[in-house]
Amino acid sequence: MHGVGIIKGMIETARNFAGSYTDPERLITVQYPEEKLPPVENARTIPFLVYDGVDAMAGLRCTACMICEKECPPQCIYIVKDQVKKPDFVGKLQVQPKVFDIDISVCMSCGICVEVCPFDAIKMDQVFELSTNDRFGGLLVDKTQLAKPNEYFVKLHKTEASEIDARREEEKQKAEAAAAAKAAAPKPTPAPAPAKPPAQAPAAATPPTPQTPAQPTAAPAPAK
Amino acid sequence: MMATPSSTDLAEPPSGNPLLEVSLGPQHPSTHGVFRMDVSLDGETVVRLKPVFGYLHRNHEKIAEKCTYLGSIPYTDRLDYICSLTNNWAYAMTVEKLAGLVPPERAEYLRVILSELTRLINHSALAGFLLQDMGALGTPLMYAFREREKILDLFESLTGARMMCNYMRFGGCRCDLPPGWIEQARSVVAKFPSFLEEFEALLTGNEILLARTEGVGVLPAKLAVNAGVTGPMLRASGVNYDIRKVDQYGIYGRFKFRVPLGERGDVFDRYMIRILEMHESLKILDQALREIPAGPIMDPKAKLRNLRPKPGEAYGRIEGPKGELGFYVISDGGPNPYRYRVRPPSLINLTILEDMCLGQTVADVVVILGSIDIVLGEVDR
Amino acid sequence: MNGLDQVFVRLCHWFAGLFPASVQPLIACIVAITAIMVVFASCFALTTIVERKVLGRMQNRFGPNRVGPWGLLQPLADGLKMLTKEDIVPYSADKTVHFLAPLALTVPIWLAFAVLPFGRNMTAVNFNSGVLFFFAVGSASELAVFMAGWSSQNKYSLIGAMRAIAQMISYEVPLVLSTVPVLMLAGSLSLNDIVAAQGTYTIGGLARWNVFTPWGLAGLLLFLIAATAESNRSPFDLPEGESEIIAGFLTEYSGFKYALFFLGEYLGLFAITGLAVTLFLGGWHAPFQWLEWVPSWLWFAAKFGALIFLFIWVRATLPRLRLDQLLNFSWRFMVPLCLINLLVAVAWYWSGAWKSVVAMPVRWLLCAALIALPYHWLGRALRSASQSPRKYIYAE
Amino acid sequence: MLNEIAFLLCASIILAGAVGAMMLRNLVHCALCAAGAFAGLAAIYLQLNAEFAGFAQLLVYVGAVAILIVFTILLTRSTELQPGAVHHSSSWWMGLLVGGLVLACLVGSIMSSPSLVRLPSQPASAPVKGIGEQLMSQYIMPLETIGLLLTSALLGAVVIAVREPEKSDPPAR
Repeated sequence: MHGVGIIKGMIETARNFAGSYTDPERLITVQYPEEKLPPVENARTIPFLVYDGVDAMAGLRCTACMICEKECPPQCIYIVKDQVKKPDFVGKLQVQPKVFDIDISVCMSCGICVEVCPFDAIKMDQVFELSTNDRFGGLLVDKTQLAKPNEYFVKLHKTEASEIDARREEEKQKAEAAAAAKAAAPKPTPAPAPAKPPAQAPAAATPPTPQTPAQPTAAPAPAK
Repeated sequence: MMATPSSTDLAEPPSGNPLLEVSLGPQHPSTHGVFRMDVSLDGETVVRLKPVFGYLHRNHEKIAEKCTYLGSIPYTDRLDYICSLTNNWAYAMTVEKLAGLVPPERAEYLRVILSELTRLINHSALAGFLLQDMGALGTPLMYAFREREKILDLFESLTGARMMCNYMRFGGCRCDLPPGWIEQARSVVAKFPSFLEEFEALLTGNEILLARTEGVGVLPAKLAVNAGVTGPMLRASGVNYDIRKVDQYGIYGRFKFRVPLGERGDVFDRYMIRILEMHESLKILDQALREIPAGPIMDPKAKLRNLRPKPGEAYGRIEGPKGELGFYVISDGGPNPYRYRVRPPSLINLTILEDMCLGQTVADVVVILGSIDIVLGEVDR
Repeated sequence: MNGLDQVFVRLCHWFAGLFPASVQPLIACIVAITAIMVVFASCFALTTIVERKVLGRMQNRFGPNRVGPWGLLQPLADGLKMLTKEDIVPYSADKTVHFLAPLALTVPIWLAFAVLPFGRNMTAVNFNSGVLFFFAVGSASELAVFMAGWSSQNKYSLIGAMRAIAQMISYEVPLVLSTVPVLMLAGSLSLNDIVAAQGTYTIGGLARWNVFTPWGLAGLLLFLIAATAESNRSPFDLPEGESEIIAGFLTEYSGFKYALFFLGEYLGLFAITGLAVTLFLGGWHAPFQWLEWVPSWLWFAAKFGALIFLFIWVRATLPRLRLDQLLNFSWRFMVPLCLINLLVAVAWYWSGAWKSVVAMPVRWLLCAALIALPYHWLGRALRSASQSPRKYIYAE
Repeated sequence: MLNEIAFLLCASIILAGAVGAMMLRNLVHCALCAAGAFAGLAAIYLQLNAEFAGFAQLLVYVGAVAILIVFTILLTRSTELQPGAVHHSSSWWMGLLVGGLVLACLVGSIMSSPSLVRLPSQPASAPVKGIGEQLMSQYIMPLETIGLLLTSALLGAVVIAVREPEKSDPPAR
């Protein structure tokens, strides 16, 4: 009979009309500014720089090795090395970035910088409300704006962060043990008292990223 | 402007009326992006149609030649932005051929699962857009997007992004499944048939849809083969050619599924083939989600950075949702490809638009264009 | 009961009574005009929001819900936006005609409401040939649409206008033809008489609405289909089919003129829905005798609302037809069916003299068959040869 | 008094429409003016209490005939005359002759009409039913003849319209 298909279709829309009031599966819209979806652990938007401790600039894990700048597909990272070195979490002197800018109007959120970073220094953020009136200056973020504490990273990517933290802790203990062994020979004195801020509590782990066996061959600053 | 009876370069149309020259696009509600068709109309009948594209050209191939091998992967996401994962796969496969890498078992399963999920997304969105072009005011599109959303959630929890997944790597995949992902995927796959049922109740028997699609935009099998058309469009014309079966790339040889073939090659067949393919994709997903083994997801030989394949060339192709998606890469031993070329199914399927549209009306043109299933990101690159 | 039923009529009389007797008819007229304009203008506002909400729900969305409580102030916001937008007239447009077109559409449509009986004693003007008046003023909209499309000097507009005229002329025939049985059996062209003719009740207490007869049911369906086409609504919205010709004859309109077109289209829909209620659904009468205590205008409003919902529902479901299919559908399906429906109505009328227990079912069956068989044949003839069941083979 | 004003208004609309239809350059404008004149005529009918005739005039002339004219103009596609060019038909005297004859006929019949004799006003509104009965009894022959004529005209139009594709089909191949 002609018209049956049309009637079937109309029954379907009526079912959806009624269903949108009763069935949450049918009305999946999220009323955005008021309610937000719970964050997904793997989600990524733009990169940020991880630091340990309380002083953001002193605790930056970044060693200005330039790998991310080189690998970034849209070339949105700009780094200038600082001449002054600072000690890292195991007490070794490392280069630090003088300038670390990311143009997030160019960034395409691919996360390749994170994958290639041998120091776990750059990670993906999950903020998405990035709109601004100033389309040039407002979207060019420098290292002070990019720096976020490690606790923030732990909050966002729990699994990955705990893995990294455990590794860094192990690394640190090893380094401390080595330092202690070295120091035990002449005199047991804790060496890195003045140079390093004391509140470097949670920091720990080895530089290479967990799954990627990439070696920092091009890294100007040695990791160990 | 009023039609002028000039148009000297054209033969007089049969009815003797002056032709109406209309430029459909580039800003037109149903050209699926920025695509333009110069159409000459006799009344409402198309007597000439000239596709004009390139409005979205962004130098993809040249950028890839200046980028490292790794750096091109996120760019492939943006080719056909509805199916980023299949694009990833095709490119990763090509470079794997070039560099002699072999992805482990688990990664192969993951790739199959993700690409079949992508196929579901693409086909349901296409049916929605097709009906949108037909004037169904977005209802089928919204239903399709509702389901797509669930699959995109899966993608997000695995790859971190909903559309620009950037997931596959040379020799495997970027990261392993988060806990509970397989169960979530199973439940999505289990619920999908009910959506297909709903979709078919809404559309497949609808007399208006039948009237609009049957016998419209017929593509004969011979013309389709000669024009290099691939994918569901070719199969709707009755040609049995599915690269999943022909090449059995990846581990597709292990799965039991069938390839639906159309009868007449009109718009209705193209619509219906996609619906039937979704059913087959569900079968593959069912098997893959059941059999996926544990194990590593990266080839131990693979390294992320500084990939310098030996000089040589490789062509890798997969059955993308839209057709044969191929990448051709030449290496000169350096860190970036010497030549990089994409075979975009959308572009090649689009080339026969005029042949299908001549003699049809304006209203049919948008429906035929919709049934080709193009994404301008891939057409223009 | 009667108080509530006649509350508006009394209000009008009381207000007119405040003035000297010589101007009282004029005052009553003005009151009626004001009431119609206020009610249907707010009805327009309400329908736009309800339509978008219902469409949204049918598509598993919320619909507009940001302006005011539940988004109810959305029409106000839309109106403000329309009013404050720049009024763009294309350089090469025919400025006078371009300006006159929205007026030519909206003004006659308002007139059509004059003859509709909205409740007991609630007709603004009771013409002897009210139905004819309705169609006469309704036919002006074709010219307005043509004016809009032609004067814009835009190809899409022109195609839209040509489509609109072809469509409106084609569907005016079945629209008028489907009302003929009603007029014939009521024996009058006056809408009040037609409502009165449906005002009695059967023994079971069911009203004798025209829709409860086989020809009435078929007539209502035919009328509604033709009305959808006449008011350019989906699935017959070809003149402004946005996926093909941008917005058809509205392409070059903006701001307040566009709003006027929008208003005119909705008013046309309201008027024709009101006519459908009057002709087939018993006007302001209750469906059952024991429900007569509900005020008559509420019944009218309820039926009116139900039909508007039906239009929205159809819009949410169906894709658009093609022009040649649309015209074929009118001339090769609707018009013959309307003519056959006329015969069925005659058969129903003549067989009414047969008084027996089995008379009713037999008459029903006979008349239903008389209309269903041609429906089937005509429908089959309409399907082209390519439309046959097909089967898909699978390659392994 | 009110009646006179209304009549003058309607008459001036008709006149303006008619003059516009004659004088304007753009054919579509002419057609629209003609539609205005038709509407004015309908208003005069209504003023004379001839509801049915008035509505029928509106429905048939504004709704159908005007549209038909417009359609014809659009299909033949020469909506605008060349600006500046003065169009003198070579047979202008023929037009004058026909116009004069029509005028003479109208004047003659009006002058000889008995309705010129002013009678005390009568509320002679013709009910629809009466018109129908008259058409079906007294005027049945003229009605049927007109019907036949129109049908044959329609058939002729269909024949003309159908023939064209047949003629142009062979060269198209």
